[in-house]
Amino acid sequence: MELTTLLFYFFSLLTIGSAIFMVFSKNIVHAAFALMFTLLGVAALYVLLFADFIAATQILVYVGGILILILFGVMLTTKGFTDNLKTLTTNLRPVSVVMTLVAAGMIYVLLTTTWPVAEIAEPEGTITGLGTLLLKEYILPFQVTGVLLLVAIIGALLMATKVKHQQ
Amino acid sequence: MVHSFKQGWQTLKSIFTGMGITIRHFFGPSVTLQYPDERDVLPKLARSKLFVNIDDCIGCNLCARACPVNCIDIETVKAGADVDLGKTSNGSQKRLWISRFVIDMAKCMYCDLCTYPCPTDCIYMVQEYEYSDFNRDNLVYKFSNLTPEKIAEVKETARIEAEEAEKKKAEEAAAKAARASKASDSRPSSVPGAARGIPGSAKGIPGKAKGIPGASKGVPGKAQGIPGAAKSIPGKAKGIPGAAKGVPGKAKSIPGTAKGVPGAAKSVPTAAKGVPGKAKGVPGAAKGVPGKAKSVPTAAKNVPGKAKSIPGTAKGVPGKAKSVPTSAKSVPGKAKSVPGTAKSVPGKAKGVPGKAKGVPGGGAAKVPGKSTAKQVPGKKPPKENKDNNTD
Amino acid sequence: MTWLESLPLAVFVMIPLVIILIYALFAIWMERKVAGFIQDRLGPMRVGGWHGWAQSFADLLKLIQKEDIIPAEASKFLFRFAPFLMFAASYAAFAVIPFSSAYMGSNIDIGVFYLLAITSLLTISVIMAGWASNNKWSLLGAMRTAAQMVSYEVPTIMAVLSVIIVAGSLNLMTVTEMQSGNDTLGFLPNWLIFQNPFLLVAFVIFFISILAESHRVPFDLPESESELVAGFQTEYSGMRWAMFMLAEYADMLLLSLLGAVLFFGGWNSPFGGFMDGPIWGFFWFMFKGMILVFVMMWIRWTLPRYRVDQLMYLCWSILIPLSFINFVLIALWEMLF
Amino acid sequence: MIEIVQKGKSRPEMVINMGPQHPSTHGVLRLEVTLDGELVTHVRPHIGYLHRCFEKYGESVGDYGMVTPFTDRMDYVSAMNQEHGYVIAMERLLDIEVPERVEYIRVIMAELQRIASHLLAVGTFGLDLGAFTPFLYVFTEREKILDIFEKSSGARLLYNYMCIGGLMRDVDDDFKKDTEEFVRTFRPKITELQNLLTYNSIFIKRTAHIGVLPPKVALNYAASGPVLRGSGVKWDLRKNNPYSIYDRFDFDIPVGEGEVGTLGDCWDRYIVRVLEMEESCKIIEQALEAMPDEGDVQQNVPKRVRTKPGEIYARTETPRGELGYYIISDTSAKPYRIKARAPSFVNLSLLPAISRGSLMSDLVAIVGSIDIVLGEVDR
Repeated sequence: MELTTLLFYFFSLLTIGSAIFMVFSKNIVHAAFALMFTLLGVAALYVLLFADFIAATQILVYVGGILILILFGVMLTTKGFTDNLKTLTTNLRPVSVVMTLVAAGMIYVLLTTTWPVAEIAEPEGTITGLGTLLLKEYILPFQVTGVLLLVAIIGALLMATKVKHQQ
Repeated sequence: MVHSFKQGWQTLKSIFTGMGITIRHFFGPSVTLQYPDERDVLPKLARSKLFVNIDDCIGCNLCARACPVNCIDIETVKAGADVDLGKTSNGSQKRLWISRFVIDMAKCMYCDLCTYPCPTDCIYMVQEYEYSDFNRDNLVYKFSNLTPEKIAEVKETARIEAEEAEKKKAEEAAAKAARASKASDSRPSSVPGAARGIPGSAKGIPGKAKGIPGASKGVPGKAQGIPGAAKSIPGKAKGIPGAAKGVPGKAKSIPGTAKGVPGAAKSVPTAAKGVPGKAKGVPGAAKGVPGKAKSVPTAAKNVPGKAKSIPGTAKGVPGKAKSVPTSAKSVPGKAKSVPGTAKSVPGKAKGVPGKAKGVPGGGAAKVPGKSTAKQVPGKKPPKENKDNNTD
Repeated sequence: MTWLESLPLAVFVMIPLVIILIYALFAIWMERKVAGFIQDRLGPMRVGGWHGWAQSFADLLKLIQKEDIIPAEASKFLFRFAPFLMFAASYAAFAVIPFSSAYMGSNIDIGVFYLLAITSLLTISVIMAGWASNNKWSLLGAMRTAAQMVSYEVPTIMAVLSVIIVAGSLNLMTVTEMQSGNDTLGFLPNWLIFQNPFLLVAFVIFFISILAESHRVPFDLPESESELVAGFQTEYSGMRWAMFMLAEYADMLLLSLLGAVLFFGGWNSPFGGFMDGPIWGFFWFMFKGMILVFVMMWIRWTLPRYRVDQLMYLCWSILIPLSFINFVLIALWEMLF
Repeated sequence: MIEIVQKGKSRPEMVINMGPQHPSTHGVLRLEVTLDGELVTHVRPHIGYLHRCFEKYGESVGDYGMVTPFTDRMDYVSAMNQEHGYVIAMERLLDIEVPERVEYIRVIMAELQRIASHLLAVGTFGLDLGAFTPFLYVFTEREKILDIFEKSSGARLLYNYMCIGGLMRDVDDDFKKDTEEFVRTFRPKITELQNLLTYNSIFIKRTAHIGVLPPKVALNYAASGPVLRGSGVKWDLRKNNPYSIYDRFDFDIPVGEGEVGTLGDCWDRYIVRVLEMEESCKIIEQALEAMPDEGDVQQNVPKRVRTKPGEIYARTETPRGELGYYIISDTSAKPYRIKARAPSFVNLSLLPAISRGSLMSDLVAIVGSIDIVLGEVDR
């Protein structure tokens, strides 16, 4: 078996396995760390797809940013010990019925579709392409996203100062 | 704005000032010593360890009383009226046997208060500071130079004299005397049946005891102490790197060596420093194996007709015929021979008292060669040696 | 690619590991010597003869022999895993460092970006170690570290970006190659730091930030031993603790080398064509990196440490605005000249 | 969904134990710190880990002279000052006149000890804040002082050098030369320390406005020594209530002025110590000049201390503040009662008052700036 294929299966298993662990873990911090493995696995899959920029972004933003934010949130907002924080499963029966149906549908689609197989071709200059696209074709969505983030930052600042004010 | 720039500049400036100072030190000389290779010269008054010149001690107990932490323990026995113990270096007459002079350096707080009251200046602080040990018991230093036998003997003498005094009293008041005698019996200082016939066993082998090395704390080259026995056989025992690092207290614990020469077992620190090369490894008196305390019998034999009962005694208490305690510390292979002298235990040689009185100093030199069993170099001394650390 | 074909690749990727290990042993010894000399001492002198050069080996030997203690209440898997994740993150980042004109782990286009991304794993591993230890000191240390590293990533990235807009490439090899030769005046090397006056400011920001990123004094709050005992490393011992040390020193080297690439011409010789070539290139590169490491040590043994809120203040209120302004100024300068 | 499981009483605060084995509690002090995040809401010092019954020992140890070595062990960092206080108390109790030379030697020793003690205090204070190197620089200087002590007394830390009525032994022949040499080389080192640590802006950031002790609070808590003077109160027993021969010397009492922060902050307490070292140098220089060259240091030492029933309270200024000995005597050889008023103990009681609301890291700075010696706190 080729190394790439092997790596693909390894990272797929890592992603799925840790995702399952994350869903079923009772301890929220364990779940957060399991999420890290999932995200890393996804990043590795991006690499295997020659999407190196996306992969690095995935790590930088999700692992380095959002996950840490989650952990911070878990650890800072509950002032007691994080052990006291447990995840709880509700609406187990209806959800399992719906999810079984969805899964069945997806498996059906997966099996019936004929997947086109293409030759592996390493794309040249992913960042250049991305940059051109972002600043030419998708300039408006890009700017709107920027404004959205700015609004979010201002909102966060406002909330933080309010809390401080109340104290 | 200007203010914060100024502040930023101040911060950077102070950091660079600090870095300038540290880089100057970086290229400057070092102020430390490479300790085991280089040593600081201690001032002559440095207080690091207590030392007692036991020859000058008159047993006045003043130092023990001055000690705030009670780390000095002195026990004395009154010498008989006919015994001359000599004089101290400043001329005072000694009247007491120092049967026990123990300083527990683990307790000592180095306050120096004990040295001031001493009338003969025999207790003082010395500069030796490297005497840490794994075993706290080894910090208990013993300075009395009497062998256990000698102590038992002088105690017996003292007891007899006391008893005689008691008897005189008893003649006057019999009931009273009986009670007094009982009390004196129970005193630890009067152990009945002290083995007095034994001293001299080491002395008897002058020609053979060419070197009793090994008892030192490991490296022969560093053995600084020399037990008193060396003095008694000058020129013959060529190198007896003694019991331990110049600790006089250890000299006592080589019974075979020091036995015959009570009073002579002075510690001569540094005396044996160059000697170890010559230490050929002939133990003093016996094979060092408990139970084979051959030297004791032979020593006794030289006291014809007097110590007859001793051979049997020594043999009969193999477990107690112990050799040098300090030698237990020696590293095999370095401390090549262990003066495994046997010693008969006081209290066993019951037949002896009174008869062997003249022995210490006397009939020792006649011990035949066979008494000097050869010790196998490198052999470790029996473990129970440690138990023998009596004084 | 089959297994056999990938063997040379395995050897190829092991080269930085060897470099890191040798460097870590050397750097730990060097740290002690630097500390010793600065403090009028001599540092290690006994192990190995000349100036105790084998001290690190002795320490390694000691650490290997030590018992691996895991607290009873610890989260076992995470506790065991954290040191390795930390070292893995440091090590993985070396893939895009151009050690010499002939050797570079992976010549990818997004080099710097990848490097910054992968080092963010360090933060996670610190939190992991701190939380898994189930120790209050560890947790406090971990929280501080995480906050510190996340915050200082911003000025680091801004400083790096400043260089990138001058260099025009994220590939570190390209960045290095464009710094070869002498500049127009002829006596200064063609390094980026001499090319744009604002890059000097960028370098200062970068250097302060990497001090904080690799938690060195004055930003060593994660381990500030006088307050938090040993921060997130409190419960660690033996080889796991050694992995932390290794990762820390590797991180130091990584960021120093990054600084050398971005500002000091990477493997380019300071004398133009003189003493140039792949081997010399490696030497010069490590030399530049080690000088930065030395300065880090020098600072460590000079300064007290900041308090946690002052650290944040320095980052968010001074360095980040300054780096943004500087970024704009550099861009302007590049447009004008 | 997330559910918060309440296990028992859930507190918003975290209680941590700083010490007794903590790197920056300067010994075996245990601080029970209640934290809200990193904010200190409450501190409770727990003491007694080093309690050695000094006072009880003093009453049972034998005689008055045998108490002196135990006073050394109270504040082992400034043993000379401890002895000085005790022998002064005893001499007042017994009405002993001390020879001139002895007084001068005692003052020089006490001032050298003050410098040594302050060096340790500022060094460890820097160490608490992460500055390792200044600590070793000042230790180099401290070693020189200890060398001087060792030459004269024979010991480096616990001297038992002063005795009631005199000194245990005369000073070394080189004493005058050594001390002059030390003072001469020491002054530049203070400047170096100022540049390296005192005016380092990170150090200032860590200490200015931190642990502010207003003068009024300081007086209410009976603080003394540099802690009190750091709050701007000019109170020094050497000037305000001169003992020994301190009234003969010309020196200043440095007080905190809030130069870089608030009056009475950690930096002020620190700078008072640094400036006091310079003042001590002044005293030493004057004393060396005026010291009689000849004289028997033992001439007024009583062979046996015989006391009448009575009591005495004598106080002296040690590096940490006002050290008082209260001694009740009867006709026996042993003191009936000895009580020591230890400045560290009193100053430590300030800790909860001035550390509330500060950060965890500030707590370390505050403990360092109070400069306690646990041997004296616990006695």
